[in-house]
Amino acid sequence: MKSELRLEANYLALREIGPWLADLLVGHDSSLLGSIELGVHELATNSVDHAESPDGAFVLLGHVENKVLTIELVDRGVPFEAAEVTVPDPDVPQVGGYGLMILEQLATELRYVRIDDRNEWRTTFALNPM
Amino acid sequence: MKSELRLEANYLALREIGPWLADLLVGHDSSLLGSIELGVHELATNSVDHAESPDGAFVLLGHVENKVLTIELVDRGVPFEAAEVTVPDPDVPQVGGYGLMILEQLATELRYVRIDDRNEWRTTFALNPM
Amino acid sequence: MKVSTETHERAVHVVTLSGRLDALEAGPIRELLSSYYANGDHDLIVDLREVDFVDSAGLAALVKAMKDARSNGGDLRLVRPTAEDANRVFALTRFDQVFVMADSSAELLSDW
Amino acid sequence: MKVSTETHERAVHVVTLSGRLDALEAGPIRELLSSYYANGDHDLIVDLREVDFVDSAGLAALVKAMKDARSNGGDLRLVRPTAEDANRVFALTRFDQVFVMADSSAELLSDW
Ligand SMILES: Nc1ncnc2c1ncn2[C@@H]1O[C@H](COP(=O)(O)OP(=O)(O)O)[C@@H](O)[C@H]1O
Ligand SMILES: Nc1ncnc2c1ncn2[C@@H]1O[C@H](COP(=O)(O)OP(=O)(O)O)[C@@H](O)[C@H]1O
Repeated sequence: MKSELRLEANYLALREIGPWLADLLVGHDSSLLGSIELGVHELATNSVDHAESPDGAFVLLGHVENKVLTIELVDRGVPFEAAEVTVPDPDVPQVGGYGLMILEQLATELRYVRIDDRNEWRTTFALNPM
Repeated sequence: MKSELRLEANYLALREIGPWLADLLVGHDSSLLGSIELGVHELATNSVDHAESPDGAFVLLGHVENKVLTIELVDRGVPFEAAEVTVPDPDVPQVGGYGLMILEQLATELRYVRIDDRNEWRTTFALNPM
Repeated sequence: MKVSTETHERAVHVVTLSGRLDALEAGPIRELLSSYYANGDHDLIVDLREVDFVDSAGLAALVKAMKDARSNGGDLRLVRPTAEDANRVFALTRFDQVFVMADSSAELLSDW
Repeated sequence: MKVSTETHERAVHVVTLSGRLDALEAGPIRELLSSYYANGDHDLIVDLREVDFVDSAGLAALVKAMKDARSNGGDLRLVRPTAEDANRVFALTRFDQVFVMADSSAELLSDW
């Protein structure tokens, strides 16, 4: 099962992610939907907040195979500089900066590559029943 | 310098203790008066609370010599049973039972004897200037 | 002994939310909470029982408001969401250890 | 997102004493403090700034009232006496570690 969703880079558009994932995962354990939605939502929020894509949009690609959901996010914004990110210290509550930390805990895998003028994020989620 | 004060065994009478001690200690470091008053007050409160003296009274004797104040309290009430007193545990706040603990910290010495039908308490306070 | 008495009234405001507390709502919620602080009131309860989704932006709005409350001698405390999907972000970031949380506003009010 | 708000008023009563808090006064003070509890109010501040003498009976009245307040989800907190003679009994019994104490009721109110 494959699906593509092109979204404008704004917070209202992000609300389409949940229903799109629900469609994509019909037939799979629905109890996983909430945590997958949160993870994909964090990935997409980062594109809205930080990528500054010149076309004001990004694309989500979803793909289910062998009980694994793969999500790719592609935008044409500024590159992501992993070196500049400081992982939050759990003992020091800070106001923001939890998006990637949350996604990393929910996903099986998270990869980022810059290809030409494109940012490509790829993340996978296990769909095994609990 | 010696002085005797006979008091009725009630809480109002205890208020005579402070002025009586102040008289007795004229010429000595007055900064000690507060802690001595507290100590003697605790001793006297115990006679009011626990001694059940048949004559409803007790006597205080004060005596200053060589920079030492000796206070004796005498009543004709029930004997004091030291074995039945449990010293408060500082880590477990309880409501009462702090009188003797307070007096023991303020006084140099505290002795109790039962002679015939009389309880005699003797306690001393150092009058050295700080 | 002379005795005199007086009474100080203190307000605890309870803000009940329902629906999604996500990036879209984080800004307006932050403004609503700040409006209490502008009045000098720094004791707030945010009741999340009927909230069904919280993301890191929604969390950040609550964290910011909680820090502002605490630095003014007050606190912002939470009634836990009933939906697991809304609790997840608190557990993953360990903010469930930072916020004072309970299952009802009555419980929070009686322990305040 | 739907938002609804409400406000709960909470009373903190401040009882200011002056003079001697000794065995003679302990009973009446205990009764005065209990009268608030009978109304369901369990947040009290006893201002001892102008108290010049506290003995173990006066202390016991405060300790009893503090325990009752805490077991009802409230607290009884103290404004420290200015006189050393009145502070002594708190230090000797270590109750200065058990009570929440401050130098003014304003400080206690703002941190409540
Ligand atoms: N898609 C992205 N493009 C560019 N920079 C990003 C992107 N995602 C994250 N970043 C950078 O990584 C940081 C940490 O991201 P995140 O953990 O999601 O926290 P937050 O977005 O709340 O700052 C961001 O502040 C930003 O500097
Ligand atoms: N003068 C006294 N006569 C008889 N019993 C006494 C006397 N003083 C103290 N006691 C006993 O010792 C116990 C501890 O005394 P104290 O430390 O002063 O605490 P409290 O008087 O608050 O109980 C009392 O409860 C009482 O049983």
